[in-house]
Amino acid sequence: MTLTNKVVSPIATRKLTTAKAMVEGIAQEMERDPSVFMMGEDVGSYGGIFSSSTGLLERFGPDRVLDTPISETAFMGLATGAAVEGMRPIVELMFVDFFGVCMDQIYNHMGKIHYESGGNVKVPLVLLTAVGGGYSDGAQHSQCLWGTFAHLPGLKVVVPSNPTDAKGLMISSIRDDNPVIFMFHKGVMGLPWMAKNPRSLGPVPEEEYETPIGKASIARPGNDVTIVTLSLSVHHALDAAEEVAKDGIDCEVIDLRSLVPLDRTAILESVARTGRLLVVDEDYRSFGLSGEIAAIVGETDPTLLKAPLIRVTMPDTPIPYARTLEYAALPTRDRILAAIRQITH
Amino acid sequence: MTLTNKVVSPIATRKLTTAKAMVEGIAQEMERDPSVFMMGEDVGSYGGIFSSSTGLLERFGPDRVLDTPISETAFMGLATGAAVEGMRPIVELMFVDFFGVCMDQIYNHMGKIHYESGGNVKVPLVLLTAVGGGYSDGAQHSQCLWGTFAHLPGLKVVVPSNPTDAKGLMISSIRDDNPVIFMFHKGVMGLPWMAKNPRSLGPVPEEEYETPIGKASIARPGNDVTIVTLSLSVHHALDAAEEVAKDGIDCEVIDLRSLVPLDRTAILESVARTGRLLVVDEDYRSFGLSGEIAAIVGETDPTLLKAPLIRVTMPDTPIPYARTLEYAALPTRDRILAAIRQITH
Amino acid sequence: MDKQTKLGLYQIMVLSRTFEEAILRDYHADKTPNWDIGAGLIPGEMHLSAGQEPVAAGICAHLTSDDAITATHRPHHLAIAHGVDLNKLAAEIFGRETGFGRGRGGHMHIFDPATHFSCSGIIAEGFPPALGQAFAFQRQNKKAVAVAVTGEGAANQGAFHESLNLASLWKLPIVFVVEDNDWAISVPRHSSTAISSNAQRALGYGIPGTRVEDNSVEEVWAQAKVAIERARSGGGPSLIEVHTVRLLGHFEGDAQAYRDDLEGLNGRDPIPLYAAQLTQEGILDAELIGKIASDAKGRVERAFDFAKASPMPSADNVSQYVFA
Amino acid sequence: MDKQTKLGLYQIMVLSRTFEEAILRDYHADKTPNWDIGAGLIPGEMHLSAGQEPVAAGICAHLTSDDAITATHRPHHLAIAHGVDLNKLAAEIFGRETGFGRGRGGHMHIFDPATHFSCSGIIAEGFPPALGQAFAFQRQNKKAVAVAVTGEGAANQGAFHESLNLASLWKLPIVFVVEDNDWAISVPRHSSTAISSNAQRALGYGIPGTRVEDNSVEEVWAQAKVAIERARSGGGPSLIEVHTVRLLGHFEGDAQAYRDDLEGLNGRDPIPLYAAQLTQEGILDAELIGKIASDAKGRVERAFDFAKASPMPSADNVSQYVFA
Ligand SMILES: Cc1ncc(C[n+]2csc(CCOP(=O)(O)OP(=O)(O)O)c2C)c(N)n1
Ligand SMILES: Cc1ncc(C[n+]2csc(CCOP(=O)(O)OP(=O)(O)O)c2C)c(N)n1
Ligand SMILES: [Mg+2]
Ligand SMILES: [Mg+2]
Repeated sequence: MTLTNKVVSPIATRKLTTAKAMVEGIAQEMERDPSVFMMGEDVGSYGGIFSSSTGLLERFGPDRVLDTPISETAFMGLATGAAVEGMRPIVELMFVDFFGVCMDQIYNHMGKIHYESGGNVKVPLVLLTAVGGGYSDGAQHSQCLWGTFAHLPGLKVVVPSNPTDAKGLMISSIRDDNPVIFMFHKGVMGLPWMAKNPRSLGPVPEEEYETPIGKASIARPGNDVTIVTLSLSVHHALDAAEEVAKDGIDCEVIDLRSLVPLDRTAILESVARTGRLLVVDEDYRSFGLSGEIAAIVGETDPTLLKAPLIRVTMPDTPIPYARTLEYAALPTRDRILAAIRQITH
Repeated sequence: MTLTNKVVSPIATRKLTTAKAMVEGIAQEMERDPSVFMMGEDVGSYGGIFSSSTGLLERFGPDRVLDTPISETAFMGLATGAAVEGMRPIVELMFVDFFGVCMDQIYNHMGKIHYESGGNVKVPLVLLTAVGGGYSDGAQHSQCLWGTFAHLPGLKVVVPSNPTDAKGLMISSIRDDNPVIFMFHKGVMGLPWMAKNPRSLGPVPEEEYETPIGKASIARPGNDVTIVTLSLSVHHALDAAEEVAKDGIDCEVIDLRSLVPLDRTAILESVARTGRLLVVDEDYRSFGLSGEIAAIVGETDPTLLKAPLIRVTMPDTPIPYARTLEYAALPTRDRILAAIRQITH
Repeated sequence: MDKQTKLGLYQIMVLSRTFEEAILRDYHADKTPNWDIGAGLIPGEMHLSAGQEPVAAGICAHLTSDDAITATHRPHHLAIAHGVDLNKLAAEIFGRETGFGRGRGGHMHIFDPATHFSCSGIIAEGFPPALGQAFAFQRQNKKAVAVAVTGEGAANQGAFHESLNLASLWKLPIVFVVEDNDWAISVPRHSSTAISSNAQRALGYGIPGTRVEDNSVEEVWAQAKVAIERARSGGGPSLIEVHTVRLLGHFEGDAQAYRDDLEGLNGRDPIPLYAAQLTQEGILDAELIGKIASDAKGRVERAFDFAKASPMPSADNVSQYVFA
Repeated sequence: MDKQTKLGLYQIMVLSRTFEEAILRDYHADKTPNWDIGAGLIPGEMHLSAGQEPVAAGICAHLTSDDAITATHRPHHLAIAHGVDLNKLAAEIFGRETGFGRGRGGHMHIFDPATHFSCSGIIAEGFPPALGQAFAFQRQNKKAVAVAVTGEGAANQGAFHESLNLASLWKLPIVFVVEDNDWAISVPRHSSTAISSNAQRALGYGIPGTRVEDNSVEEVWAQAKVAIERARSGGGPSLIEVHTVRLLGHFEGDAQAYRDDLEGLNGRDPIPLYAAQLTQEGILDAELIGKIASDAKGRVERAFDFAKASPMPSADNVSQYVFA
């Protein structure tokens, strides 16, 4: 996390969940900038199905925190039009899995108007959406799909893994003059009703601060294996890295934090050092993030790799409901461990 | 092209355009199987905006060739439901660029029902759609987007480059028990009103035949550089290959023909021989096909590559209208030439 | 409406409720101490239909297993009233290899080819595939009809509009049903649309529309009879909206802090209300009520036993059934 | 309705037609011998609005440059009636650096922040962003309104439904306009919907709806006055459908073999019809008609000259303007 805005207490001692950190970022921006508003399904009195807006209605009232009908095409487009006219909407797509009912608004309008207008029209907005599985929500409620959004031009794609970044990236996203897809994994939110990674509670400075979009963070420095990952998988990777550290295997874990822009430098610098590349991705395996990382290395210098790279990802399979099946599909700590052992054997 | 069905005159002498070859395949299947029907916008008396259904209405009548309202969600879903009940729909999405208005039907329903039902329900249908640019149709009418479809599980993705394959792949797609996205590039259809590649007219056997889905074809064998590509770009690659052949550079051009399934073997076998990999892709550069090809090599054996791979693709940019800009973005013969020279220099 | 029909409606409502009570019990049994939605024998989101049984009972009474019905994320009452195999239904909810989807689907993804039952977790997006079933029936010269159900919240989704228009245009044998339970998760109907009845919208597609107030199973039955007969005889689609009631949270775990109609909610439970009416009419008595309850209980527990005794899918087969 | 207003309507219709006649000339000038849609100074799809000018003139007469209007793939008449800069419009159509989109957009993607004009090539998907403009005007306490236009074919797209519902619910200052030109490419209206007027649909959202027959610019003007005043004064949205006429093909190059209403089509051209009416009313005479024509011609040719003299965008900058 880089603090570029206000001066911040160097070490934050207060801990928040990712959800609370995100909401704090939103609230501070709503306070600062009256053009910011939030809308989506159940973002009002419910406070967001995944607590992404808890307390905002009470604080800012129904004029600035709006429950919408289940009409994603209408309200995604509404966000775009309002942004064009100088507002800064934050709009929630409850689950990313629902993108198909409103994708035209997202990728043909939100994402392209700036270009089509030759730069004359700006579309500053944040599209907030929940991603990820692991709790048996089935094939239509468990996907990550960041590869889908990153493939289409004109959209920034931000994916925080922890509370500190979540707040900083949220503030940066709101201040960004472009449409930013902000994807939060349900498993890092620190929800009381879902198994959560312990790191979903973390230190969060009280002040406003920006975390730059497009810079990866080194979640764990290391010299033997580069693990490129993001979102909840960062934590599985860290867990696996800790485990193999006992055997003297020193993994570097890169938390991408955003796919667009993608921090090529961080990836290449690390792979140049380690020669071993593991991509851990909860999105589908093929034609997505893991391929892109491979291409970045392959088009820069394939001799950087001392061993074949390994992809630990969801298979190209709809996400199954039964726990046995879902956990066979997910990029778990155990699958990462096995991959580390294989790539260093 | 592999002929697996009827016995076929070994060398077809009759030449057809890709559009006519496709339509012939559809017509033969409609003749053979009364459960096949076609629907979409302007597929009736217009005969398909890109001639994908010319003459079918006249031949099979309005009960089997149906013009739809501009309600893609409704009629894509209709195709799925009809397929579930034993019909074999061919449904056209006029331009792939419109996928965003009906993607939920495509990827959350068409593509997932078979899996969600534990294999108990089949969805045999063909989703026909036009792709590609080069004629100044702008950001919402010129995309390829096959990477988007290939990333999402449950959909086969077929992309022919010539008349012979188009007919065989069409017949295979109709007979396939899965949803098949059949993407035809406007520039290979042989339309009288658009600049066309000379190879959009080619020999097509009169009989029914299947071209297997999932097997690439070697459009040109060679030993110095592997060019992995598909659709219209196959022809640009062949043109470039012919040009550099004069200088003694011997390119192998692999026409993938389908992305799902993807013929890994053909790619790896070729790269193992040539050590040089060029991916030519009219879809957007990042998080798509070119990355996937890179990953296949990187996860198999990165030492296969004697030089960094090169991606000649659309940049991550909405497709511009002005010809100067669009042709700067497209993976033209000249850009391929430059890449061949670079990778062999 | 004869006595047998009334009894049948009551029985099916009780069976559905009994099934969901068993889910409630087993769903919550093993999620503590720290309530975890992903834990337990039945993990994941759980949307119960308790209160909405009159819709299912009233509609499905007119259907056979040749007819299709498409439900939403809240599918149990419709599945049960349509007569799907209870064992396979329970097994799917428990994520077992013997379930309708061999554990791949879960409770929002129940597909039963034998009764043409299906559902979808995406709002209103069950309508379009239902059009296709109706289309196939029409083209295959079957006398079958399709029924497509959504919530009132879903009626504001684009798929609703496109589906009604296309069905009307092509005179498809389909009946659209809107379950208006006043709520779309936490959003009350009046915050999602300015209109008070979707029957009004039906006119905008040139099809008949009607709204049933008071969650009356007999009124649903009567309206469904007209609509389904119309569809079956080639008259094309209709729409029926039913004002029903969601007795529980949107899903299990929903604290319902937003909800301003909790008071008196139990008094709106359609099952005791219908029991009282039928008792009054001399069709039911305490003994029969008890027998119906215990029959239902027996069937449900057998199904749950079957489910619990069934094998979990093997992790090795995670990528089976992606393609046929 | 006063004389000046009538004259103004006529002038704007003539200006729009003159502009499109110049496009017609230049579009086809250099696509031969083998007609190639991608060739020439104006490449790509070209959808002309000739015949539909009454809609644009009648609506835009009530708007200022503070008001927003969103058009479709067929945008010229609306852009011109709304008063966008003709030079920049022409330059964009010629793909020049001086165009509204610096040549990136093309004729389906015209964005003019100065007059809040925009359009989209995706059917009905211009409606949702227009909601957002109306929403912003409402929240910013401006008196401005948004107008969103589609064809009758587009009215069967989901975005139409969702947008009308949301606009009504939130009482947004917006007017929805449907240009019914009988055709959606080759599909006649009666093959895309069973209903004869979208005014009927408006009721399904609780908003006023009206249909103007006969492509009458004065009737459009009158209905638009009511609707726009209503929106401006906080009364919320309305819908106006206009039965208009598409004099040309769907796009240039469309052979229109499917078309069964070509006979007598020229007799439906609204411009000579309105000229005749105004002549009858003593508002126009041959001299004034000539002057209006030559004024329009002068403005259009200056814009086209500007466009043709403008530089092409540089290939080096293809990836500029992806992000702000
Ligand atoms: C397209 C889409 N948007 C949002 C959701 C999330 N969601 C699930 S159920 C629900 C509320 C549905 O309300 P209603 O249609 O009234 O049905 P009910 O739950 O009341 O039965 C929402 C918003 C979804 N599943 N699909
Ligand atoms: C979502 C979508 N589907 C299909 C198309 C292709 N298309 C462009 S214009 C058109 C017909 C539109 O008809 P209508 O709405 O009546 O407008 P008109 O062309 O008559 O002005 C179609 C189908 C599109 N652009 N977007
Ligand atoms: Mg509801
Ligand atoms: Mg039209």
